[in-house]
Amino acid sequence: MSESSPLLDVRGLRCVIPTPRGEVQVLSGVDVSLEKGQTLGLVGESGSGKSMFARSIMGISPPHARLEGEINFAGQDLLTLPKKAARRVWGKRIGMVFQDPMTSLNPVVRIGRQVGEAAEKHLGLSRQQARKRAIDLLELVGIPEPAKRHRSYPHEFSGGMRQRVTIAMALACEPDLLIADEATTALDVTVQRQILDLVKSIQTDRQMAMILVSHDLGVVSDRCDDVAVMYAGRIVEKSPTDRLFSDHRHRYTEALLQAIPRFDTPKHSHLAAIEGKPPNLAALSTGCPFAPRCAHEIDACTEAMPPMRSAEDELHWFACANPSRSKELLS
Amino acid sequence: MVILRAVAEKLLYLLPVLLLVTLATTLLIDLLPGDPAVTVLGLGATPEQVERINTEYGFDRPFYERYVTWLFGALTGDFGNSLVTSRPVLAEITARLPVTIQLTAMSLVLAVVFAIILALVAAVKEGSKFDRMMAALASASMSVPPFVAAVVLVFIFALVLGWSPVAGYSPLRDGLGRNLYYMALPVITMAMLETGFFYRILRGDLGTTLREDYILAARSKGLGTGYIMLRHALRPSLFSLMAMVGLSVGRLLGGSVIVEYFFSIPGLGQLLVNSVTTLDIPVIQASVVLIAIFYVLINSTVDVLYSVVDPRVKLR
Amino acid sequence: MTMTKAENRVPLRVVNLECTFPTRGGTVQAVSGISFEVRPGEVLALVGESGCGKSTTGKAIMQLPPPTSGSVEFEGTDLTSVTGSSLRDIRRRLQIIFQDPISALNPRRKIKDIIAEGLVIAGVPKEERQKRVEVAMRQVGLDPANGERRPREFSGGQCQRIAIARAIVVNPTMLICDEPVASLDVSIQAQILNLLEETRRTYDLSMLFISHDLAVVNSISDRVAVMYLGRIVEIGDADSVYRHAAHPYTNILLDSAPTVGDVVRPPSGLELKGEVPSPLNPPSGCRFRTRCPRATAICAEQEPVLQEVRTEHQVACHHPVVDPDLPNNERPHV
Amino acid sequence: MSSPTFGQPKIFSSPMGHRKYLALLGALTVPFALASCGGDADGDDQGAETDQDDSANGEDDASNGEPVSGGEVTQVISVDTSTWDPARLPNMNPTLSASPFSAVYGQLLYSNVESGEVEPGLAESMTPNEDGTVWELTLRDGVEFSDGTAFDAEAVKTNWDRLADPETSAVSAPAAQSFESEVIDELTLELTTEEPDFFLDRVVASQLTFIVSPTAMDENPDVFTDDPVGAGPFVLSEAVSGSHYVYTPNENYWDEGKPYLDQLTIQVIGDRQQQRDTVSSQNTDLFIANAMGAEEWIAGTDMQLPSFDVGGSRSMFFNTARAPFDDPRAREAIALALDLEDIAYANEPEEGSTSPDSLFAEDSPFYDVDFALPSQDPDEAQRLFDELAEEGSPVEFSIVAGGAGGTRSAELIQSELGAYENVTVNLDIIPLPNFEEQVAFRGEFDLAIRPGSMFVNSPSPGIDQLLRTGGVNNISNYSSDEMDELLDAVRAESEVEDQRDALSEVFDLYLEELPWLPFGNTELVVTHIPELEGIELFEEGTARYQELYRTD
Repeated sequence: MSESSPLLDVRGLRCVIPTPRGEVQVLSGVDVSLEKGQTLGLVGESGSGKSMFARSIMGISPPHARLEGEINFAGQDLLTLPKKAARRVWGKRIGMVFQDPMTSLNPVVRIGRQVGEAAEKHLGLSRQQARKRAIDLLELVGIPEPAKRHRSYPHEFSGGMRQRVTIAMALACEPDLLIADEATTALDVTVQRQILDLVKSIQTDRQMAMILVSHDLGVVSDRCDDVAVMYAGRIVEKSPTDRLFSDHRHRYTEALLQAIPRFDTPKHSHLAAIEGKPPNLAALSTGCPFAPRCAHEIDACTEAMPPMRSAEDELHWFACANPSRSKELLS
Repeated sequence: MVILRAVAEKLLYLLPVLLLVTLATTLLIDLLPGDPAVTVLGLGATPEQVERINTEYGFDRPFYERYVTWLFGALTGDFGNSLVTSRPVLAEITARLPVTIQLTAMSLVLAVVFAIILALVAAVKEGSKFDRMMAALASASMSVPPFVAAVVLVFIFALVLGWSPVAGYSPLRDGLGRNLYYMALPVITMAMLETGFFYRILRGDLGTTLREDYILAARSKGLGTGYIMLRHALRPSLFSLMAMVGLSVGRLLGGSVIVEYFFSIPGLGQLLVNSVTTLDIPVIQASVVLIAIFYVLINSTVDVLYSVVDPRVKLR
Repeated sequence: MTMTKAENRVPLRVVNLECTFPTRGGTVQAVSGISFEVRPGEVLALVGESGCGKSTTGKAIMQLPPPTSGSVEFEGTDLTSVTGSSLRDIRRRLQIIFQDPISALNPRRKIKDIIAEGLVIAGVPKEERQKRVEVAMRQVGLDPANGERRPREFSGGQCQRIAIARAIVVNPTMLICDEPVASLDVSIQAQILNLLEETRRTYDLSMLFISHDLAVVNSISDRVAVMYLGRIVEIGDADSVYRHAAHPYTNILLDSAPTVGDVVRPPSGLELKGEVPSPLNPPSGCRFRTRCPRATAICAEQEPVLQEVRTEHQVACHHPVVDPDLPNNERPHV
Repeated sequence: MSSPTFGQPKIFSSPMGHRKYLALLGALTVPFALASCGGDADGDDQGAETDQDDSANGEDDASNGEPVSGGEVTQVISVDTSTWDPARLPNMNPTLSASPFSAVYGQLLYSNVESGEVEPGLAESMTPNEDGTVWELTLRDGVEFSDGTAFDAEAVKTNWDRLADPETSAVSAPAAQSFESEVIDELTLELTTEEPDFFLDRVVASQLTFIVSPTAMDENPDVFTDDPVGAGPFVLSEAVSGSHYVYTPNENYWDEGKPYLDQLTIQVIGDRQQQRDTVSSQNTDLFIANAMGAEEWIAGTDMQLPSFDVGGSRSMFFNTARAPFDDPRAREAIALALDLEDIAYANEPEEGSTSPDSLFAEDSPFYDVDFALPSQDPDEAQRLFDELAEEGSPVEFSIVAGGAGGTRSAELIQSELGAYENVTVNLDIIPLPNFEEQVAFRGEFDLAIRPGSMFVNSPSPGIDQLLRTGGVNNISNYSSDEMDELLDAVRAESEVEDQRDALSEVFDLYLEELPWLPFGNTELVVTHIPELEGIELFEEGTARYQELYRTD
């Protein structure tokens, strides 16, 4: 990891949403940094804050949400940057692909227009040039006959094709960072693979950094350099991908991996389910938010939030008071 | 062409409705209180005179005979003569129709334009003072019936400010400026109520649309708010509004009866009021049918327009 | 009707099931003549991607709505021909659980009433009803004290527990699970899968398990039927299908599944072409041929039928991926 | 009884806000529009009448200068004409259609709104013979229609014959049928009646006064729709039916130098509130209507409100043709039982009312004809109710009323009679368009409250048609040979004094019989800008449009 400033450097990001029943802290101090061309997998269950994190970076958090901390992108803090200047980053230097291609495309606007409009705005292209670029982008993401189909409406495409369109949309200005927020969750597995492969290849071609947000550990397992696991608005463990699967330390990561059915799971075997349910973010107690569901809870877990610490080197971090020692135990 | 054919097809479906409406108007003579002949002849009417009128206009014949006669006449464009003026009904109506169409259309356009502008601004400033104020204003305007609005508007703009005439009408052929000078207050009167309805429905739909992922996607592209509102949020929010517009044509036509009478505007509504009070059956019959056709036509057009606004709706 | 399991009666036999729906654009062939059976105490999984007809099959078995043609034989009775009280009795023994637990429950009713519904229909007296509801609630891990609450107050996982309690309270012999864990988080998903497995064992249930998730299917099912565009393309013992997938589509499906953990089979190397054809106008011959890397002329002309490739393993393909002699890990790439 | 105070007397208003109300009102008032101070003395006036305007309209600001030519005037009326056919003209009510007609057709004769005197118009004179059976109508020399054809005796006869023809179904058919006309020479017509009638000039002035060019009627299919051709001071230059009519001077008008105005616009405003707004914002130069609280309207403006005292009343009618009101005692009992001023106030609460002490205006020669309604006497009323009940014919009846005012009055009558024994009242509130048919045409009522006001300024046809057997306005179905003879006697008198004496006998019998009961006054209201001069009112308020001029 180079010591020069990373492409994206998020520090202590907090997001508080006021609700009638009190404030909800959906992000409680998230630190993420990402180098150019790197891929970060962001994994967590629903409500863990992973989507809110992605949206905070894109400036599309809910209207009344309060953001604190820093989101440094290429040396500029997006949170303090004037809106106008920030808009030159969003859509131009950071692109985003949303979860549901059925809803993230405007049903009444031709797809060519939806793909090209960011380029028209940010790159100062004419309507004609933007259309040309949209066609090129559609071709890039594998839409057949893009010169014809750029005049189509979203409903004329299948789910997979629509997601290709949204990827083209996010790539319109050749961004430095692509955020894919559950970009393949709504798709069938065969389509999911195609889309993920497509994104990966484009990313490699363009030296683009990427944040791959997913609830599915399988999705991130072979497509990311690093994986960060989120729980209750925090990153609880972060490490290079292979190490996370083989040498995870956080008890939540461990439990999550055990709970997932695999192809090598014996028939009718008992899965190691995580009991209980995710915590209520409006009423978090001190200490580790996973402690109430954790099978390895010790006193220290409830006394204070365990700090982030490194496992062996600077690449692997976790926040657990009673970490698993899978590797050490094996060796 | 597709659109025209679709409208024609819709009208075909509505033929039975029109037949029913015409049938009902034929029954009017039996349903309306009073005897048209006596009404037209006045107090000194003698039974002989009454009989003569009844025979001349066929009021004494059974209703199915009247209906068939009327229907065949109507199909050839002959709606009979007015009881009061003896003029052909068609001439009476065609002289008045453009006025009502202008009044209705202008009110509709004004209401739609205002509602769209205000709703867009309020939706951008969701939860702001402006938004809350507009919500209150819209409710208020919806609860003010046209005849009350008319009195208030006349008081402010004609009596206090003196910007507009109290009542009256100037035909378009005498110049657009004069025409608008007279039409302004009636149009605003009619538009006020509709603006409220339109605003509320559009503001609500915009609120929903703005929560859609594709709006987030548009914002994530770094597009400006105005651009997003106009290009991405407005059109998908128009569907309920369009349905409302179709319905509001009916309300406007109904409202025009009051507003035209109040402002002395010689439109179809005024003609209808006069005809009802003078029991001018032929005119009532033709006016009602015409209004029904007009209404049906507008609503069919709205249905067809859905396909223009929403590409997902396919014309069949 | 009183036959016991010992007689080895097939709990469910579906023959030539066909479901079509008229739409504006034409007739959708959702399910096009499929046949299978669920054996006593067995879990048969129906897997496939969206639009393949797996959910339609599940609903057609429940006669919701009845299939267009074909027969559904449940414990020896053809469901398409029975009505009235005997259908009610059969419905009691054949229960279904849906994907979205929250919308499947009436939001205005107390959960104990929701669970007791089937007992009320069966005419069980009140005291007994209460008792059985409590037992069922405990069984699925719900506190019977919560019976007075309404579905809205429960999370998705808990609602699925309620749905399972509602199903088992009437002592069914068979359970159809239509994507029961698809809308749940990973941690909850494992809880529900465990619960279903436990329930199956406790009540000695047969099960038809409909899912798109191959890993989930693997953990719970004995046999697997893979569907594509309204047809079963491969059916057989789960291990055999997973390790020696014969149909190109099954292979691609298995390749595509994002998984964690040890690999049980190497990737087939097959690549999918194009898009799913419209169910309004499915391709002639093999329905998969338009996307199949191995398709030849015969695939368009002749519709492949299910044929045994191994014991307890059938495939409908003119060019199956079969090499039974090679060890699992050494299968050649095609 | 229920209302302790009443508003200002003198000015009454009727529910003018609704056109249908007016339409009915207009239709009902037709025959009351006539007045005469009797005799032939007034019939054959000399030439132009401009020098009489100050006496005619009682205005003090008139004639402080010579009339000036030029300028434009807008008049607001409340009901559209719909047609230019005199056969279709319901009456002479200014709020209906007479104003637009008068401007374009002029008038054969004018009858003064207050005195009822007949004044010359396009006809120079109309004089009766000794016994009042033959009248001579003399036209002015050299008058032409606006199309250049001659305005002669033949033209007048053609018009009248058309109105008399049953095929025309003219509203004024009975009037046109009441005499035989014969052309004597180009300018002279002879009118012959079967019975002596010294009031025939009123009939002509009121109902047969508009003459249309016969040539135009023959040749121009649009003559009654949008191209009227008359001999009046103006020609119609623009007609927007339902909105307004624009007139320009008739180049062929007989009276050199007139009309003074360059343009006249008559605008129709049906809504009462809007009429008020138009007047109070001075958006009109002239507004004439037949009863309302106009003083408030013009407060704070410099609009003028000359006062015109006109005859007539608001009334309730007994159906004398059936029980219980076929018995005069029942009618008398009602008259004695009620507080008529209360009823009048309920009818039009805005302004209050008094019960009329005369049916004629102060300027009318018949003003002081003895007319004293019995004053309220509850004891006597109760005695009569009891008496009738004892005889087995108790006073049980229903009141037919329509419109807001009528309904309020009916409700008040019901409640006032509730204080008496042996009297039962039901209400039958009906839609206004129904009133005419149910009450006037079919006679299905016991007691009917007539909507709005009726004008009376002459014994004939006014009073005559109210009381004569089969009279057009005899809503009461009253039939008395004695009364018919007394009415004939009024008509047969040539001198005002004798007419008054004869009329007194009519009223004596009327007060015994009480077939209808007036309960409130009526008044004509005119507002105009101070710069407008030359306003004289005729009939029920048509102006002499040729005499209007502006001083600014």
